[in-house]
This record gives sequence, C-alpha cells and structure tokens, in this order.
Amino acid sequence: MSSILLLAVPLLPLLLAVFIGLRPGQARLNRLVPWAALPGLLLAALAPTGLEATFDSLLMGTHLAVDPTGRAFLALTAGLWLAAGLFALGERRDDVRRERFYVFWLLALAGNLGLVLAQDAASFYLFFSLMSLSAYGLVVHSGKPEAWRAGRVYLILAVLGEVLLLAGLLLAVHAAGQSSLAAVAAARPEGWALALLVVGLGIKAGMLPLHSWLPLAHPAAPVPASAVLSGAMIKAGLLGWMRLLPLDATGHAVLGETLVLLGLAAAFLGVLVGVLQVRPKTILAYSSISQMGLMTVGIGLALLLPEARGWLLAAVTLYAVHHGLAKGALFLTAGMQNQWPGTRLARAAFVLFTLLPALALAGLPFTSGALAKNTLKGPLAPDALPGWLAHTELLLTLAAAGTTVLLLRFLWCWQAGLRAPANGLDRHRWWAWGSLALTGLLLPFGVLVVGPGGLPVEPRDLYGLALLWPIALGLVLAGIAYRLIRDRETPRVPEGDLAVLAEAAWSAARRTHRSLALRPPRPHRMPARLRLLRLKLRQRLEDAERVLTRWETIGLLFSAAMLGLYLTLLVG
Amino acid sequence: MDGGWLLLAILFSSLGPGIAIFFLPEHRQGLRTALNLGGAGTKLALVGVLLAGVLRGDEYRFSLPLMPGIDLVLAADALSLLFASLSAVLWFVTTVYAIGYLEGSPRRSRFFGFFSLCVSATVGIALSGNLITFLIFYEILTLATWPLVVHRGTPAALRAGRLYLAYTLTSGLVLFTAIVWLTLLAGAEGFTPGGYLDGLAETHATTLQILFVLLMIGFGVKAALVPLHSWLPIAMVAPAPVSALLHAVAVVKAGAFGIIRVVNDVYGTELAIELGLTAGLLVVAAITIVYGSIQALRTDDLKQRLAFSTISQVSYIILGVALAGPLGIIGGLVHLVHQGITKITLFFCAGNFAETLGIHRISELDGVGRRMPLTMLAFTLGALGMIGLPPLAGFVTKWHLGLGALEAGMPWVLGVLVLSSLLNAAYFLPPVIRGWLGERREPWHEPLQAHAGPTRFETHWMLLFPVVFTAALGLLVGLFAGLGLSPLGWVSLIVRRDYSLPEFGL
Amino acid sequence: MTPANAEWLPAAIAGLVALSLVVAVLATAWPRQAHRVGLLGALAITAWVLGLSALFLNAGPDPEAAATRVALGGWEAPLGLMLHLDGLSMTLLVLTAVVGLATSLYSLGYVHDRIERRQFWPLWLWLWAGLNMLFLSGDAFNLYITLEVVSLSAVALVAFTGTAAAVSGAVRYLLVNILGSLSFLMGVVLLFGEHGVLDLLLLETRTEAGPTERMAAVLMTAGLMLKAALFPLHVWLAPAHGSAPAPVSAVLSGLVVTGSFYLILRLWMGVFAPLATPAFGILVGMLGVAALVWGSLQALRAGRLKSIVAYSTVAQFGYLLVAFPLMLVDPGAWRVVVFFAVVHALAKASVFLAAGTLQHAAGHDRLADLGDVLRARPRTVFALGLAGVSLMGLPFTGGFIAKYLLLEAGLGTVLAGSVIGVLWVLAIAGGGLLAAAYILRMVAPAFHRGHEDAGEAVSPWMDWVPLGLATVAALAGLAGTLTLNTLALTPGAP
Amino acid sequence: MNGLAETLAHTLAPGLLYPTAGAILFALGLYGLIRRHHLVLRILALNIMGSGVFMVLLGVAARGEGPPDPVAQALTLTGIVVAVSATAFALALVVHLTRLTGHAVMLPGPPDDDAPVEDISRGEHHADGGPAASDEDRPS
Repeated sequence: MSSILLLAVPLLPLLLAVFIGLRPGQARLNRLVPWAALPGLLLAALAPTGLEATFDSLLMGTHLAVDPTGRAFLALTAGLWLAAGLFALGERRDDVRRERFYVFWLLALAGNLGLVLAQDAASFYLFFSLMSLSAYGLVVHSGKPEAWRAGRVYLILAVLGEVLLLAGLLLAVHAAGQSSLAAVAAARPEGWALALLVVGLGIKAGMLPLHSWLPLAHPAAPVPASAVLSGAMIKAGLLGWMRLLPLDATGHAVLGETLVLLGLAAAFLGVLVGVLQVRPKTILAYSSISQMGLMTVGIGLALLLPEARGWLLAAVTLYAVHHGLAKGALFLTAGMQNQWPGTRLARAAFVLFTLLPALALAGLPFTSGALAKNTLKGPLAPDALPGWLAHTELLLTLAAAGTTVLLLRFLWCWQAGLRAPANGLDRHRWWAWGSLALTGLLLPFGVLVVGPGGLPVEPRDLYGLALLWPIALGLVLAGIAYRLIRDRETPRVPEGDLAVLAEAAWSAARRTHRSLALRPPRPHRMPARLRLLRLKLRQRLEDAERVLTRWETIGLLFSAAMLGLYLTLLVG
Repeated sequence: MDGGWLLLAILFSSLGPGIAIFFLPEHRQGLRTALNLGGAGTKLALVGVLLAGVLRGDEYRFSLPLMPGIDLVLAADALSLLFASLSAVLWFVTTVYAIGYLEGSPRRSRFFGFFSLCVSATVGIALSGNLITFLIFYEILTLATWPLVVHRGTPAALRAGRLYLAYTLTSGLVLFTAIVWLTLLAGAEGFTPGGYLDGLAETHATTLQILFVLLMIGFGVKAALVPLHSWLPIAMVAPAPVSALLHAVAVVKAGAFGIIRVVNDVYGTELAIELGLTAGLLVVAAITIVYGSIQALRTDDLKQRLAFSTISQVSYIILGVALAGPLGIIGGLVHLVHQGITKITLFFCAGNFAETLGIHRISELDGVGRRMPLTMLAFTLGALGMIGLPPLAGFVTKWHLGLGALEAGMPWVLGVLVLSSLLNAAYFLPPVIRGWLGERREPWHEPLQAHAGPTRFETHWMLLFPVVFTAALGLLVGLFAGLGLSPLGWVSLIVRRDYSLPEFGL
Repeated sequence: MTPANAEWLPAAIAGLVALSLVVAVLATAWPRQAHRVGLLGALAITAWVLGLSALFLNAGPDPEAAATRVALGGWEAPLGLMLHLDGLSMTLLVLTAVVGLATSLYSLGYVHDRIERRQFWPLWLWLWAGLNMLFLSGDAFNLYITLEVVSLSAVALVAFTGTAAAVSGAVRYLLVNILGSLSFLMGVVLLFGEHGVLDLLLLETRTEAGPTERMAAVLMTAGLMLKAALFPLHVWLAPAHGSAPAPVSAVLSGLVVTGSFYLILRLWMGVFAPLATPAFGILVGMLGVAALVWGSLQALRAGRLKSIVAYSTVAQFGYLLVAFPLMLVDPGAWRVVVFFAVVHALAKASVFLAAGTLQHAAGHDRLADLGDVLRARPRTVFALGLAGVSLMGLPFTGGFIAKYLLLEAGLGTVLAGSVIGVLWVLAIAGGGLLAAAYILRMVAPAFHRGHEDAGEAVSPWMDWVPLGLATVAALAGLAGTLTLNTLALTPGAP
Repeated sequence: MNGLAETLAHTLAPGLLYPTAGAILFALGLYGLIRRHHLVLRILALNIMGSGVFMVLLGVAARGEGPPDPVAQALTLTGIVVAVSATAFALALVVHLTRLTGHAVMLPGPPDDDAPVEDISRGEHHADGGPAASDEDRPS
C-alpha cells in the first residue's frame, strides 16, 4: 500500500504527461495539470511518519520514503507546483503550444516530487535529471532568441551539474559500499567525491560562480515556470546537499567555511548585480541567488557547528519553505502586471498580495521571513565561530538589508508595467497568486501552531526590533541610491553576468580555432596523385607481362630456372 | 549431442529462409515476407526454448570435425545466450523494419537473402564454442554484410563497401593468423570461463602478449576501436536497416563480443591483468570513447553522427571488459545489450525521418516532433539513453562502469565517463531539442507518401512499430534492471558464475 | 585388406583406365552421338571413380594395404607397365571426376552446335582419359606419354574456336608444352640411364643424391613448372584461357595444370626426396611468393573476366610453391598442399564456368562492359562470389580449411625457428587479401546501380552447374578430414 | 698427345658421344625455339630437341657391356611416334593460323584487353582473321 502511495506521487504526473502527449488538445486533460501535484501535497500532509517502500526490480533497487526533511520539501514542492499550475492554466490559455508546455511541466513536476522522496542514489539521480532536463523545455518555451540563449546556458550548466553529480555519486557510493543516500552520507564523502557532489548540486542551487543560468532562464521562461524554478527546483540542490554532505557530529570545517564564504558572496553579489537590473524577473532571479546564498551559509554553518546541526538544518528547511513560497508568489506577482483591477477592493487585494511575499522576504516581523531568519541566526553565539566567521551574523543581517533594497528595486521596476487586463480578470491567476501569498502569511503561525515538530522555533522569533533595522537600513540605502541615479542612465551589468563572459570567450576561441567550429569530417577520398600512380602501375604491369611473354624471356627464364634449381640442389 | 540439434536449428532458422529468399523471384513479395518473418519468429522461439533450457541447467553442444584435431563447436553458455537473444530479438524487429523500409524498392530478394545470412552468422558467433568456430562465423559475417553495405549501388556505397572489406578482411587475416598461432600453442580448446592459457603464462608470456595485440587488432576493426574505426562512419551510407544491423546487432557487436570472449574465456581476466593486457586495452577504449564523441560533434549528418556515436559507445563495452573486475565486466556486458537496443532505435528513427520526410541532417529536424511524435519520442529515449540518463538502459551501464572503474582502482576512467557523457549530451541533445522545440515554417516534403500513399500513422506501420518497440525495450530494460531476467540480471548471473562470487554489487 | 577388396581393387583400377579409353574411343568413332556418349561416359566414369574410392577407403586404414599396384598384362616391373593407386592418386581421381562431371554437364548447354559437338566431346573425353591415366601411372615413361595425351587434347581444345587468337594461343601453349615434355623426357632418360628402371617405386629405392639425379630432377622439375604455369613460366596461361571455351578453361585451370603439379609433388616426395636441400625449398618458396604477388597484380590489372581468373590461377599456384619449404620442415604438410590444390581446382573450375555463362550472355567478357549482365544474373554472380570466397580462403569454404592448414604449417616452421618462415606466413595470409581484391573486381559491378540486361538466354545447365560446383567447392571444407585421411593412405609418404 | 687421343677415343665411344651430342642438340633446339619467330622453324627446333633426347636415350642404351638395352630402344621408338604426332598436330595448327592471319607467327601474348572474343556457344564463327601480328613477333 505504502509503495503504491509513494510511487503514485511521481507517477501520476508522468501518466498525465503521456496522455496529454498522446491526445493533445483535450481541454479536460489540460485542466488536470495543476492537480497532478496534489498527491504529493496530500502525502506530505497525511503520510504517517516513516512511510517507505523498496522496489528491488526498479533500476538497481529503488527506495522511496517520506522523512521529516523530505516532508517539508514535499509540501513546499507540491504546494508551489499546484499553485503555479493553476496560474499556468490561466496564463497559458491562449498559447497554441500549451500542450507542449504542460508535458514538460508535468515531467519536471514528476522529477521534482520524486527526488524529494528518493532515498537511494540511482533514483535520486533519475528524478534529479528528469526535472533538470524537462525544465529546459519550460525555459525555451517562448521560442524567442532570448529564450534559446537562456536555454543553452541553462542546459549546459544543468548537464554539467548532472554529470558531476553522477561522478560524485559514483565515488561516494563506491566508498560507502551501498547506494542508499543515508549510507552515503554516513560514510562521509571525501575529496573528489565531496567536491563533485557540492558542485554538481550547487549548480542547481545557483551557487557562485555557476549561477549564471538563473538570471537568464527566469526572465525567458513563462511566469509559472519561473515560479517553480526559483521556488522549488533550485531547492533540489539544497535538498541534495542536506542529504549527501557529511552533516554529522564531526562536521567538516573546510567545506563549511567554503560554503559560508560562497553563500555570503552570493548573498551580496546577488544584491549588487540585481539592483543594477531593470527587468523585474531578472531582479527576482538575482534575489534568488542571494537568498540561496543565505541558505548555503546555513548549510556551511551546520558543517562548522556540528553540535547545532539539527537546529541549523531545521532552520535551513524552514528558510527554504519560506523562500519557496515567497519567491514563488513574487514571480507570480511579476506575471500579474496586466491584471491591475478596476475596483477598489480588488486593488486592495492586489496590493496586499503583492506586498505580503515581498515583506516576508524582507523579513518583516510576523512574517515567515522573520521566523526563518531568526531561527537561522539562533545558534550564532558571538564567539561560536573563529576568525572572520565570527562576523557571519552581522553579514547575514547586512544581506537582509540588501534584500530590502533589491525588493524595492523589483517593485519599482515592476509597477512601471502595471496595466488593466484586456478582457477581464483571470480567475485562475488570481486564485493561485492569492492563495500562495496567503499561505506564506500563514506559514509561521502554522509552524508554531501545528507544533514545531522538532523545529527549534519559538513565538518570539516572530518579532523583535532586531528584525526592523535591516529593513530600515535597506530603505535608507534605497533612498540614497534613488537620489543618486534618478536622473541618470542606470549602470547595467548584463543579465547572466559570468555567462556573458563565457559566451564571449567561446566565440573568440571559435574564431581563432577553426576546429571548434563544427565542421563535418571530410569523407575519405583517394588523392589524385594516388589514382595517377595506380594507372601508371597498371601500365607498367602490362608492359612487364608483355616482356615476360617474349620467347627470349621464356627461354632465358626457363634456363635460369634450371640453373637456379641445380645450384640450390648443390648448395644443400 | 541431443541439445546440439537445437543449436543447429537456431542457426538454420535464418540460414534456410535466407537461401530460399535468395532464389526467390523479385515479385514474390508475400512469400518473401512470410519466409522472413517466419524465420525470424522461429529463431526467436527457439532461442526462447534454449534460454529456458540453459536456465534449467541443460547442456547444449554440437560439434563437427573440421580438420584433424579441430572441431566446429557450437555451445550455449550464458554469455552466448546473451548475445544470441539480443540478436534474435533485434533481428525480428529489424526484419519488420526492413520489410517496411524497402517496400517497393528493387533487389529485395538479394537484400533479404544476405540479411538472413548476416544474422545466421551473428548467431553463429554467439553460439561459437571455440575460437576457430568464432572465426568462421566472423568472416562469414564480413562477407554477408558487404552486399548489404553496397546495396544502394551508388559510388559512395561502393566506396564504403570497398573500405569496409579492406578493413575487415585485413583484420580478419590478422585474426586468422593469431588464432592459428594460438591453436598451435594451446590446442583447439573451447571457451572456458577464466581462460585456458594458464599453462603457457610462464613459458610464453611475450608470445601471449603479441597474440593478444593481434587478436585485438582482429576484433578491433569490427569493434571500431580507434584507430581502426574509419570504415564505420563511411559505411553509414547503407540503408537504415543495414546500419541498424551493423551498429547494433551484428558487425560492431561481433567485434566487441570477440574481445569479451578473448579476455574472459581465452586468456581469463587474471592472466590478462597479469600480462598487462587489460591496461592497454583500457587506454585504447578510453581514447576511442572520447575520440568518437568529438567526431560525432563535428558532423551535421544524422546518421554519421550516430555512426561516430557507435564508435564511442561500443568502446564502453570494451572499457568494461578491460576494467577486468566484476562490476566493470557487468557494465561492459550489459552495454552489449543496452547499446544494441538503444542504437538500433536511433538508427530506425533516422531511417524513419529520411524515409518519411526526407530528413538527413540535424539542422532539418526542426519541429519534427509535431509531425512524427512517436518516432521523435523514441529518438529522444534513445538519445537520452545514450547519454546515460536514468531510467534508460544507458544509465545502468554507466553506473556499473563507473563503479567498476573505482573498484578496479582507476578513478581516471570516471573522468573519461564524465567527459564522454558531456560530449554525448552535446551531440545528442541538439537533435532532440530541435525535434521537439524547433519551429518549422514550410510544409514537409514527404517522399514516403509519393510511393506508399497516405498512411494511417505518422509513417508506415512497419517502420513505426519497430521504433516504438525498441524504444520501449530500452526504457524497460533500464527501468526494470533489478529484475532477474533483465539484461543486468542475466549479466550478473554470468559474472557471478565466472568469478564465483557469492555476493557483490550494489 | 578384406578378400573382396583384394580381388576387386586391381580390377577396378584397370577397369577405370579401360572405361575412360573406351568412352573416348567411342566418342571419336561415333561423333554424331558424341555428346550422348560423353554424358553417359561422364556419369559412368564418375560412378566408377566413386566406387573405386569406396573400395579404396574400405581397404584402409593401413596405407600399405590400400595402395594397389596393377601390372598391365601381368608383366611386373621393371619390365612391365605398372598402374599405381594410392591416397594421392585416389584424391585426384575423385577431383577429376567431380570437375569432369560438372564440366560435362555444363558443356551440354555450352556446346550446342552440332558440328562443334562432334569435335568437342571426343577431345574432352580423351583429355579426361589422359588425366585418369596420368594419375594412375606408376612408370616414368608412361607418365610422359599420358602427359602428352593430356597436352595434345588440351591444346586442341584451346584451339577449338578456330579464331586467330585461339589458334595462336594454342600454338603457344603447344610449343611450351612440348618444350616441357621434352625436358621431362630428358630427365626420365637420365634416370633410366643411371638406374635402368622406369618404375617410380623402383627408382625411389635406387636414387641417391648424385649428379645425374640432380640433373634429371632439374630437367623434370623445370619442364613440369612450365606445364604447370608456375611463375615465371606462366605466360602461356592467360592467352590460352582467353580464347578457350569456358568448360575447357575450367578443365585447364582446374585439372590439367593440377596434373602437372601432381607430378612435381609425386617426384619430389618419392624419387627426388633425397635431393631436396633447404636452399631449394627457399628458391621454390620465393618463386611461390613472387607468383602470388605477380599473379594477383596481373589479375588486378587485366581487363577481361577470363584473364583475371587465369592470372588468379598463377597466383594461387604460388601457394603450392610456398608449401615446398614448409614440407621440408614438416613433411606431413604435403597433404595440406594437395588438399589446397583440390579445393582450388573445384573453385577455379566453377569460377571459369560462371565466367563462361556471363560471357555467353553478354557476348564478350570485358569487365568494364559486363555490369548489365552481372546485375541481371545474380545466380551466376553468386556462384562466382561463392567460389571466389573459397579462393580467398575465407570461411566456410574448403579454401578456408586449406588456408588454415597451410597457415598452421607455416606458423609451425616459424615456431620451429625458421626465420624465412615469417615470409611464408605473410605470403599465405596476405595472398588472401589480394585474392579478395581481384574477386571483388569481378563481383562488384553486380552491385552498382544501373541498367539490367540478362543478355543472351543461357541453358539451365549453364545457369545451375557453376552454382552447384561452387557449392561443392564451398562445402569441400566439410570433406577436409576425409581428404586428409585419404591422402594418408599413401605408402612411403610421411 | 697420347692423352688427348685417348680422351677423344673415349669420348667418341657411343656411351658418352651420344649423350653429349644429344645434350648439344637439346641446347641448340632450345636456342632455335627461342630465337626463331617463324613457327615452322620453331617446330623444327623442337624436333631437334627431341632428337637430342633420343640420342641420349640411345647412348644410355649402349652403355655398359653386352648388347644394347632393348627397353631403351623401344622407348625411343615410342618417343618418336609421340613426337611425330605432336609435330603433325603442331603443323596443322600453324597451317590454320597462317590461313587466318597470313603469317606463320604467333599473335602477341597477354595484352588481352582488346583481343577479339569468340564465344562458340553463341554459334557465331568469324573465320576472317584477328588483328595482324605485332612487329615484335614478326619473322626477322
């Protein structure tokens, strides 16, 4: 029974994808698309603790289970996909290629849900790559040149990530002697295995410096796709880290420090580059890089402070859920630009739905952001960490200020495009957007009410003046910046920053080195010189045979043969 | 000897119809099709019987004295059944495909005659019980394939045929010499798991090394090891079913199978390691893998790309064998099956595109997924399988090869796998992406309809069914790799027996 | 030897000679019915030979017991003429019968003009009778006589079409043949002068490595080399074949040349065995390698189908020469050589018959213009290809087994420490590639895309006999053990 | 001088004289066969060679004590019969060739590619000559 339940979660979307693929144009089937995520959500909500199943005949033995971390991620993933799916129903209504979109959507959904449940290396990798590759279809869906370019960068990095992940998994599995994720982590991957796992998963998590696909893919992809991409899919990398890195009582100082460093760098660079962008979705993408940086810091801290790892990992999970909901809602916000309603009540709701996730992300008291941020900082006693790491808390707080600036920039750029809908409000979109925003609002209370369930949260984490001053700082900074650049051309960093450099390097290399330009190998042909030689040889042979045919030659050879035979008989 | 008749029957189930077809007048289409399918079906059934028998533990052996002291030996062990079942299944599918593909074209009697001969030779190779028997069928295969390669009769086809013969016959001679030499030294022993040359290791170490190199040259040409591979990409001018046969079922596989036999059942892995032979083979295989992939990247012609991909992929098999540990060998052997299923799918698809829509180049594939979704789906499954993505067959291979490399203490091989996977993705994803996501503006040019009229499906059903079948098979053998009867299960059985390891693996 | 065999074998041997002669005489005397006589005769001779071989094999396995000598007229050697049957001659008799029967059947279709029929059949039957006697003769002078019978009837057959080219080729063939015969005779005379006997077995017991024997050996070997078209004395072969009718070419390349080679082999295994030196072996082997290369190159050059096949004979006989040095190291290798010659004869005859069919259909045999006919006649091309595969020495044919055994012998010499053996191995292995190249030249046009034209209609005999014979050549591989065992029934030979 | 005379006498004894003369005839015949282009001359040369062989045979027969070996004489007779028939056959061929080409010389050998092709099975007879002989084979 449990096996059916667990298998149904990734299988239902797959089945639906097959049906839609086989019978495109069936409106009834299309309406089912959002609900394909529902089993996941139900499982997350209702599954008994320790639900698991093993399938020996699938791949090299497949193990699926719902563990506490998985449950949180499953809930986030399924919920976000459900909401975004609803949004997509409305948003894609006039798209002639919507079936294609839905198929890729469902495939990616199946992968995303599956990887949360997967407990062994092979199936984790299976769902991970299913998700990554299917998402490509979402990124390039519009078919515009910009989308193709974004898709290319996305695909290159995704494939790179997958291959590195596989190599890392193989190394780790070999070291562990078995392929269950728990065993792999317990065997503490070292050296190459560790590096490959961190980088392979890091690409998905938008880790510096392999983050470039995010700011390219997000603006190019349709809005709901961006929402799940930023809200759910990039969390897969994070989940992978949590499952595979040596997050045990020993910890791993070097990796921890590296991750904290990388995370902080991402947090600040994401803000810095993000504020120099103009397109709302690009800004949100950089915000995601920045936020993922914070979560990376969390993982790093868990490695540095093994005794607090339970707390920190719970905090990272909470942060991931919070960020997923908020960022998902914000991306949907970006897709609501043409839904500016006419009535006052509706306008109020519009503003509310817009601000709720934004404020949550900024960490306003009583939002999920406040709870998440405070929980994350919880174990950071002033002298818990050596050296520069002691300033981590301060840096985190500063990053929060940056988040505020970035969100202001987003809202600023976004509101410029607000307009009324051409033909009425889109119910699907409103429902999806609204419910997501409200879920985000309810999240902290839910966590507190339903019971921490092992989460180290307390009601007082929800408020506190300490949460306000980064916001205030952000507001001040934003004001200064606004004054500075109000009348000038905004300095720009091209979207995708490093990817642009890589592209330039690649085309330069191609120009200088022609073999890089894809030319078909030349078919083999006999060179003309050889052919001439062959003709000549032919003529020579004929002449020689003519000479042999002369009677003089025959006689000579006959005599010579006799002589030769006689001599050889004598020699012996 | 009782069981021997079954082996002969398997051999003759394609040989007999083949000869009959050869002498059939061109217009007897119905009879020809019946003979073809009857032969293929019979063979499939007989191989099934054999499979059941071997699982039961029965002995099957047929021998016929050829020369004093030297016999023609057919025997069925687990390894030969692996190859025999693969070729029986894929032959059936290819036959259906070829009937559809060649509908209405001239000289079908000749084609199917040699086609059947080709498969008989392949099954003969699979069932060979010693090196000489292997050689006999191996050379028959060479000869039977040539008419298929040149079947189109164009100058390019004939050039390809010439090159093919030049390569394979030369290598055949090298092989021939090596086998005669080996037989002089060690006698005409049958294949023995673990090898039968132990007694010579002390006295003839250098000779054995030279012989190994000669044998590898002999088999390496068909297995398209760099630098002996040049014939393969050129031979892709042959009709699609032939390419499928060349790349997936018969020729290339025969070479790889020969290498497996030599390493496992003639030298034995222990001796091969001791003499330092596997290390060399490993390096060659690694170079081939990377080289093939790079070349594949450089061409826009779909079939040529597939051909270069074969060069790369077949070396996975050899890589696995050269790793010479249980997991590596599992990876190699299982890829024998997986590569076959996957590559045949891809060639079928390429044939379908060419036949139905006249598409030969990757740059023409834009939007083909809308016109031929099933074929494109099959192509996608094949391509992703080649890249090694789960849950497709190729992933199972890559997984075991990777673990095998680590088990053998050669992590650099993992690097080769990584590089190859990246390159695989680089040359296999673009056609997939174009097919599904590209946009085609002008209407399709449909040569198939010109002579076959409108079809109910996206193309002729005889072209479509094989594609769908093999693609599904490629998915299933990967997805259900854990089943005992899957290729992986079967291969594990073989290796467990050879290594007499009670428990291993992951 | 069972009593029945003891009684029957000598009678059967004498009967075979008598039968062949009677058939030939009948055909000559009764030219109108020559083809009927010929067909019946061919069947009868074949049946007789097969029966004889059954008796012979039954008499084994002791070579001394099986080998039989028949004194004609009851006059024993040294005075009388001896017929001599052993494993070697038995094998060649069977070969002759098989090729002879196929040729006869083929000729039924090929020679259909009434006047030509009258001329063809008697000549052909005389040739066959001559060959039978050649293989059965145990007497040096008698061998000369039978050689002449074979040569003269062969020359007449070559000249048969009566065109200038044919007659000219025939004259060349004749002159070369007489030169060879005279040379052979000179050797016989020298031997006779030295030892006063002509019977080969008696000679064998008396010869030692003396100067006269050496001189005789040189004269006889050179003469026979000329007749066997061994390189570099091969030049008469291609012109003779070029214009001879197809069945004649088949017999010429398959049997006549093999007959001369048989004599060389027989002499060097028996009478001259004490004379052989390693240097001699190397010289002959070198000639063999040269023949392989030269013949193949010429076959690759030649523009006519039958010339290609003729040069292929030159090349293939190179193998037989290469075998000489092998025999010096491994005396048992001679059986391999004979087996190779047998397989070659079968394959070569079928290639010539197939070529004849194509030539008949097209009206010419210029390879460049033969494509249409080749494409339209897959059956004949298949025969050509199948026999060609046997010539290349590829499985599953008799050629493969022969090649295998040759290579085994060659590698055996290398392993025994002979450096030059590497050359023999290379030649044996590489020769197959050259063969593949020129056979491909003949077959490939059938696969070109192009016009089809079956040309002139051919009789079913011409359609099927080449294929049948090619199949026999291919399946000869299965008879490898049988042939080698038969050959083992040769007394005195290793 | 005595020695020379003795040697001469010894040499002139039929036992050695005949074989020596035979060998010389054989060699001369071979030379003639090679150097002469006219076919009748060539056939004559062959006959001279044959005579050489028979002389050797006769000399051999006369060797030793007692009467000559009758076997050798019988062989010689047989040999002459064979030689006569072969010569007759050869001459007949030459006559035929001369009728066809107008010359009693051979056509050049192997440049076979453009030689005319006859196929008796098609029943077409062309009795009117092939190409003329090349310079190389013309009688000098």
